[in-house]
Amino acid sequence: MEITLAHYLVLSSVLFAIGLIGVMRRKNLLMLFFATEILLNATNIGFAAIAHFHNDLTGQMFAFFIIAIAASEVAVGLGLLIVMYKRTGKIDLDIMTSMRG
Amino acid sequence: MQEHILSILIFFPALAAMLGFIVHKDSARAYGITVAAIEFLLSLWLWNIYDPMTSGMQFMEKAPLVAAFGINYLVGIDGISLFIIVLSTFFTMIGIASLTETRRVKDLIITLLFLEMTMVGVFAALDAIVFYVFWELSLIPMLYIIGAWGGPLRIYASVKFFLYTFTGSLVMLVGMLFMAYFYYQATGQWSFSLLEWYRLILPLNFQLWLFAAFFIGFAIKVPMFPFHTWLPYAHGQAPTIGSVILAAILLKMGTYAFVRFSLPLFPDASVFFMFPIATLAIIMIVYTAMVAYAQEDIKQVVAYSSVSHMGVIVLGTFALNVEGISGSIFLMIAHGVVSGALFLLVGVIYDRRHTKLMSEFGGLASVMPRYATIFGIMMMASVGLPLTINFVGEFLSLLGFYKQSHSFTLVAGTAIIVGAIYMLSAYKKMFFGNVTKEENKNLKDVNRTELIALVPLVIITIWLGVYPKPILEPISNSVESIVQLMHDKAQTPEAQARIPNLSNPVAKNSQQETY
Amino acid sequence: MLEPINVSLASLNVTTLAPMLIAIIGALTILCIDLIKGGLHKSLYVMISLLFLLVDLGVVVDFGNVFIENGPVTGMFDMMLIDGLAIMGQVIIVGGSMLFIPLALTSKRFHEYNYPEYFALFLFMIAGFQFMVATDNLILIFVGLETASLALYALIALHNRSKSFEAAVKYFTMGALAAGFFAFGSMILYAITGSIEINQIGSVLAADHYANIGYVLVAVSFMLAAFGFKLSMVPFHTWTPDVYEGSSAALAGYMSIVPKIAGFIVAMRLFEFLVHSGVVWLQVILYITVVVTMTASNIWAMVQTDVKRMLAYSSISHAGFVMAAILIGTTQANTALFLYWALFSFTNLGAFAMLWVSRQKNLLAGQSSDHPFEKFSGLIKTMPMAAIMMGLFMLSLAGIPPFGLFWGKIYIIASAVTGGYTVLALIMALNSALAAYYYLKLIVFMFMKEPVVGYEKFYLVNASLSLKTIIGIAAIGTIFAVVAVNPLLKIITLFVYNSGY
Amino acid sequence: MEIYLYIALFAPLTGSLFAALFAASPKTSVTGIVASGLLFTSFVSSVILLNYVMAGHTVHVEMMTWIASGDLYIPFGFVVDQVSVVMMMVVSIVSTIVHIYSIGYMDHDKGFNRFFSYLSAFVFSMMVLVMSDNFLGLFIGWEGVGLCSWLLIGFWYHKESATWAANEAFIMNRIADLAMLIGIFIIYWNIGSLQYDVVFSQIANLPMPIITWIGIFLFIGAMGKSAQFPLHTWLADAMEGPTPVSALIHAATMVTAGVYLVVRANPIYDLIPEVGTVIASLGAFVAMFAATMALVNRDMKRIIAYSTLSQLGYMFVAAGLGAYWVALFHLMAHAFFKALLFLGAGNVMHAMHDELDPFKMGGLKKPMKWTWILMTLASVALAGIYPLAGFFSKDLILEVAFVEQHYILYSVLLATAGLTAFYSFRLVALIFHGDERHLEHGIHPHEAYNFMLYAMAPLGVLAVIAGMVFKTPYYEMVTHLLPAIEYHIHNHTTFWIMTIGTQLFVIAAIAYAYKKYAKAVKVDAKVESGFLYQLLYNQYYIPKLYDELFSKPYRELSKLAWKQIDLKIVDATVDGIANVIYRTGEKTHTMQNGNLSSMLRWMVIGLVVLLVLAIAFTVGYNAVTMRAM
Amino acid sequence: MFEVVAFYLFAALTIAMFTITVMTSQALYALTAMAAGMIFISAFFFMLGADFLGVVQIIVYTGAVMALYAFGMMFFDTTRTMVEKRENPRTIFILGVLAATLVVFIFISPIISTHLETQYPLEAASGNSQAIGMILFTKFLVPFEVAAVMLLVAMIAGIVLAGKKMDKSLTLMAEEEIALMGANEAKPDSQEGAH
Repeated sequence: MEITLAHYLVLSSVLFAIGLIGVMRRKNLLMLFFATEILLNATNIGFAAIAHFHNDLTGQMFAFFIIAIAASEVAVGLGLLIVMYKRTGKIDLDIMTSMRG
Repeated sequence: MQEHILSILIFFPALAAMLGFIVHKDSARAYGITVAAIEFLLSLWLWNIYDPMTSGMQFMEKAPLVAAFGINYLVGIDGISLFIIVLSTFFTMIGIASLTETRRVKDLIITLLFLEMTMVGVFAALDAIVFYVFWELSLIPMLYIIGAWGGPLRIYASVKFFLYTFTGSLVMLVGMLFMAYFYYQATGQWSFSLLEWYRLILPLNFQLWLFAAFFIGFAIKVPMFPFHTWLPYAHGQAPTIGSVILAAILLKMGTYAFVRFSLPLFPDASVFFMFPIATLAIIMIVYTAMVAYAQEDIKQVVAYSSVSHMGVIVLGTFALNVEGISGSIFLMIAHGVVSGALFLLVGVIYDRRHTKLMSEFGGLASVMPRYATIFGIMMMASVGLPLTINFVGEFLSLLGFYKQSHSFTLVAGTAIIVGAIYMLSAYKKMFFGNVTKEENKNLKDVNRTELIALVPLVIITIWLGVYPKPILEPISNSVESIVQLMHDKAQTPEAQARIPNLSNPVAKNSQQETY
Repeated sequence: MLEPINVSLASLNVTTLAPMLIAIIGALTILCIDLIKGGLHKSLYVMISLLFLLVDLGVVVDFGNVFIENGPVTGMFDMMLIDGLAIMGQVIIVGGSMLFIPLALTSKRFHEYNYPEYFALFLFMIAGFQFMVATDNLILIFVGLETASLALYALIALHNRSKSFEAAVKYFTMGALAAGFFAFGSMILYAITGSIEINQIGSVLAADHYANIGYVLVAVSFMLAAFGFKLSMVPFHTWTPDVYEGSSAALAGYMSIVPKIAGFIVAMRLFEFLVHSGVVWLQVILYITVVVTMTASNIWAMVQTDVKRMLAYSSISHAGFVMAAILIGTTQANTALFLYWALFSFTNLGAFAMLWVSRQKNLLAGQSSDHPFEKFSGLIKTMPMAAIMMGLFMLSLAGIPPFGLFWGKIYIIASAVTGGYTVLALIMALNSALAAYYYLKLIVFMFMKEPVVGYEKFYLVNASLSLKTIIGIAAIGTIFAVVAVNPLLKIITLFVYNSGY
Repeated sequence: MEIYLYIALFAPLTGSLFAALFAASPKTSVTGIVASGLLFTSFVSSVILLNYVMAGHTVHVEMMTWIASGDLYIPFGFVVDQVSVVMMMVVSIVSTIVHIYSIGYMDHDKGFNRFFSYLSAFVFSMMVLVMSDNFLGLFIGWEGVGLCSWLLIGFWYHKESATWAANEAFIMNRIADLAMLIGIFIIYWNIGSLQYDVVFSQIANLPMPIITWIGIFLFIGAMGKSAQFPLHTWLADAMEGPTPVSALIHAATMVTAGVYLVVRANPIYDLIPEVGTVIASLGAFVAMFAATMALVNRDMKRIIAYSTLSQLGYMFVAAGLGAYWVALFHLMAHAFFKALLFLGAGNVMHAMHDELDPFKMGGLKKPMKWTWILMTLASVALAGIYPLAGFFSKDLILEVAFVEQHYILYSVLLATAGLTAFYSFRLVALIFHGDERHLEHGIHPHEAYNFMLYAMAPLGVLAVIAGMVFKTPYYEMVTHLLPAIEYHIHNHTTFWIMTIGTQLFVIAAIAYAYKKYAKAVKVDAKVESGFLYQLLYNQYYIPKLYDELFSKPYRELSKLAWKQIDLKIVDATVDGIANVIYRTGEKTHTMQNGNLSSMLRWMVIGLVVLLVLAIAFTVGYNAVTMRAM
Repeated sequence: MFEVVAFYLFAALTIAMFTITVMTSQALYALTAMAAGMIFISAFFFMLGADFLGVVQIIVYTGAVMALYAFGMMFFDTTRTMVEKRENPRTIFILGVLAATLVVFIFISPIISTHLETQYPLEAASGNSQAIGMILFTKFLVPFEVAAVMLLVAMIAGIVLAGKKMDKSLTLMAEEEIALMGANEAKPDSQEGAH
């Protein structure tokens, strides 16, 4: 038995699904952001694996940039959360329903 | 100037309307009348320089708009459009002259002038897109007129009017694009010029689909049963001026478009759909006449009577012979004059009593004899009495369709009966009997302003009823060329048989009907 | 050891970076100016931004000239791709930004314009979008997209009121999810083709005859979800109304134009070869998406009580309408897309600017949102000119000829007809009728109802000469669009055709 | 001669317009005088034209084009020939007299001026009708007289019954007019012209069925105007109009237009004798049918109206049997004495303050001597007693029927002649003889103005001499145009038996009428409650039947069409579609509930849906490709 | 064999960690579990020969991102158990599992492609980091620079948003209030953080 690309891809998709569940499930924004990190990390595994099995660096580059993107998102996301928390005292997304319809 | 007369006619009112924003509101009415009168005189001049013996397009103007897509500003008139244009300018003038509205007159007049542009534009356009532009644009002033100056249900009525017509015309637009695409396939060039399209001979199944697409747009505008229900609301809620223009001109756009687009572009489909459409037309004639009979509101009677008459027009159009089509075009003008006048008349009484319910009246003949007389004349014209303008058109339309079907014409002919029924009973309810309501006892008869609007209409009604030649002749000449075009393009044997060949007089009456 | 790589500077075509660099330099300049002397008036920053954007636009236009002569140019190790789409996309992005940035010159003060950073972020965002359209490398697309998006989130939040935070957080979170989709989709594409460049992906797939059809479809599903979010396709659209409502009208209008054209261009690059691949699924899915997006958003727009939300839904519908062009996929359709969007930007600029000028700071009692329909009630009586302008933009949005959008509309429908999508053409036409209802609703309020007491002091409360000028420009652009259609059509066709779309 | 034609034609129009100028002003007798004067001018012109025509000429003018489109060419063309000149004479004489009479009769009416305007307009229309040289021109007049009839029946518009009757008349006529139009259509599409001369010269070339249809449709048209069964009900109701109107329109002229049409179209009907037979049979039926209704009616004017109807039946018998000149001759004679009868009745009404029930009169011969004489004269003429006009015209029709061997028709007509005599003299007896029952109602009758009587006098004279004097010259003249068939019973014995027998029969009927009604009026309750009496009295229940069968259902159906179909189906569908769309929006827009979680969930749902579709497609695709391999 | 064991081990661990992250109601647990999961992921990177990535993963994620989150958590005071309202948990799981199943369904089939071309092959001779550096500064120079801009944007955005000036909203204040505030307050130098 050998670990093939498919194994990694399956792992990647399972992790992605866990991330999806988290995204859908979390009401606390901070925790929700964790879930989005999982999504990106899941993808990273896939990229690295493909790069390995295709013997190609591009995948690693992609993963690298994804990490950069994830980091930036954290910065902006936290900024948003802070300003919101200052204003409302909460970071629960259920309070954000002033716009609807 | 002569070569740009059409552009001047189209854009002069719009330009005047823009300048109208500057005019002080107390003088707005005078300004409106002046502009409309100039426009009317221009249209009369157009009539004067029009050569009635030529059947083709005259005063053509062409300027590229979107050359890459084959859209050109292309206008021109023939005998068919000439008189509807004159009618439009005439009614705008009459309408503004007889304006009794007091709320925001300036806005109303500016709107009317814009409307005039779109009306003239529709009838002068020879490019499908230009036609469509004016066609759609005409909805907006009307929407505003109904919606801003109308009755209590005005918003519902105006929105219904707009959306209904708009929906129909969008389907038509798809049809137009298809048509252009066919032209593109045939020639490798985009073109929306009607005259170019006329040269296309389409396969039957395409014709059927395209005909249907155009039909929806036109039928809603006409309005044909069962697409007519916007009309009673629109008329019922519109101010007098709105109803007048709507009935006199805007409805004619639909039937005009049938003649301009459907017939020459799709001769085979026209023949194919002749009987279904005739059936609809007959339903319009009889059914709406009955509905008109059941109305309690005099304006609704006139509104439904419009639908009924439009049925005759449609029937005449689909007679597909010179008599029928000329008749239907003449009837468009006739119906414009008559229904316009009737709406003006309803407006007269509405101004005095602020109600249109017939049960509120009765015995008006003794209180307002002049009013009753004019109303009577117009009613008789509407009923289609010979020597009034309507008769000529109605007779020719029915005569024309008789060639196609005897039984249909027989049923459609009941128009003259059912028309008489609702009109006479309405007249009876309003004018005959004793004056029962206290409010009616001291009603003033028509005043000078109203007479200024109404008397010309009476004169036209009778003049053109007695001597329709100056109008009928150019119309016939132009119609002949359309019919000949249709015959030449017809492919199916049925269409070839049904559409007469005018260049071969021997064959003309060879088809003897047997019973 | 690796061999050192020698690259000549000339072969790099560094100039391909010029437009974005200009925007970035502009942003940095603003930051520096602020560093040197703080507290300067926002008009300065608006003008500086405008200047840089103007130069930016000039360079892009120059690229256009080059393109006409030489065809597509690549640069920076084939990372940059300056083809017709990129040029036109950038023209719309930069041009649209130039039209919207002066909306900052309001007479009332709003929080975001007090930050020089706002303008810097704005320029960064433009650079991000420009990168996005000027490449076919998924990485650069992703990075450009995120640059722009992150800036945009901040711009929204800077409006500084609870609704704008809410909007920003919603947009951000959903954006993060969409970023995940994009990454995953790219991963699958990379897995089956070994490349992350759209052209190569396309050629590899074609060479394989789509052997990995399952992979392709899953990848496309993820990509569609990601771009569905960006282009607000149903059901990925849910952010749109809320974000539009939460952000300032100026920014909302901007969002309805610029990010979307960037998205459309990438979508065009990505989906066009798939549409032509003969994979029926993709056509069907796009067909469904387009129809559902158009129809559903129209239906929802009908029941809105706030003009801005209504416009948000309407912009979803317009996006669906334009997405149809990508589905149709002919040169004519792609041309129509750009034509439509160019015309749409003018009209939408006008519409949102009209909202912007009547934005009051504090809501009246009983007022649930910034721009309820009642606010515009009877406008014709209190402010006829404003009513006419707004009415004009509504009519144009509804596709009433001869106003701007009509020409775009007929060209797209014509392309549907030409492309053999007859039913789609009909659906598009009928959707225009649906849409007319809600545009008409505003017209009805403005022209046919009596004014509601209390609101009259808010009309044009925010207007300044520059804003009025912008509205005037938008109005002129809307009314006389017909004049521009022919040249636009010629140029766009040239660009699109020569880019191979 | 053309100038006389135009004068004859347009003088009434001028009079009408002149009177119309004053329509809204209070009464000015000048309108009556001018209108009468102009009509007299018209009469004089007609006489001149008559002379001209008697000399064997005809006048044919084409004034101008009316409708020209495609192959259709219809001018305003007028022809004065042997047939139309007869009609012109009848029309102009009777109308002149009625006009003069009306000056007196309408003396106290507020709408005096208006009345003359209408009346002259009617004469103009009638002139157009008879003088036109084509079918559509005839149709102008045809509808024109309908219009004027409407105006005049509803002249007293505040009366509900009058306006109702006016509308009924108009609409009923319209029904027939439709048939006539169809007839015109058939003619046009088969011959290509509507000019009489063209049509009549080419009609023989057409296939038989088409001619038959033309004949039928034209005749249906004629039925409406001439109030033939089943379109007859309007005529009796039309008596709501002023009496001079009844005299002119509903006795002498308009109602005979149908006969005129058949006579005019004789080349057509000659080709289709079967249709002729039908016409004749219908005519005979109507003659009898109307006479029976006249027997029991209690309304003076209605009795005369039914009598008119009956006489029209006679005329149609003649026309149907091909004896066109006889029909026309009876038309002329009938016009004179029937107009006279009506005008007499008008005098009586005036005297009796608009009382119409003869049972409330009686013994009027003393105060109204001249009226009595004139009306008796007219009744005698109507009854067909030698040597008055009726004898020469009506009995001729009997002879025609006999000669043509339509014995059933003959017997019906003969019986009807008896009935005619009876009801005519029942009326005379009730009005002028017996007790002065009117005194109970406090009415003191007086004779009409002298000039009214003078005006009636020429009619009296004509009623006496028309048959005797005019028959031969008339025959010679009209047979230039109409088929010249002499109807003589060749067997002298038969002839005499028939003539004398008829005379005796009629005289017996008169005597019976006098006996029954001249002294005292006994109301036989048993007879009156009998079925037959009630049937006749209620006009065979036909008006009621029409009301139940047509008017009410039409009204109901109209209501239904509006309230149920138009509003609830057609409009509701349109609104329904809009509502469904709108409600869908209202229901589904809550999907946007503002909660970020659900928004994210929607995105995932979208993705999952796409994935499901993708997998489904892949599976399907693979299956297909597998099979292909 | 080692590879297999390692794969399954780390796979199980990662899945477990992330599941905890997603499912736990303790924010601290979640944070910790995620950090652990990140580290396990870097193990995959090392296994796949992407040493550079592995390092970056540990430094950037576990170092920087987690630290940021930790600060955030402290700021928001979410260290205690959190109460989250749950709606339709079943739907969520069905959706998640369905998504995974669907994708997995495709992924278990092998990739058939005969046209894969390696553009930037891994060369055994040089180290991973070297190779990465090589292409990062050639081919991926532009994205790299853009990423720098992106980070700058993120930084500015984060600082501006979290800055003190956001405490008062000019958007909601009347003109007079703003004027008053401008007079009273000295200009805060919020730009400092940006450079």
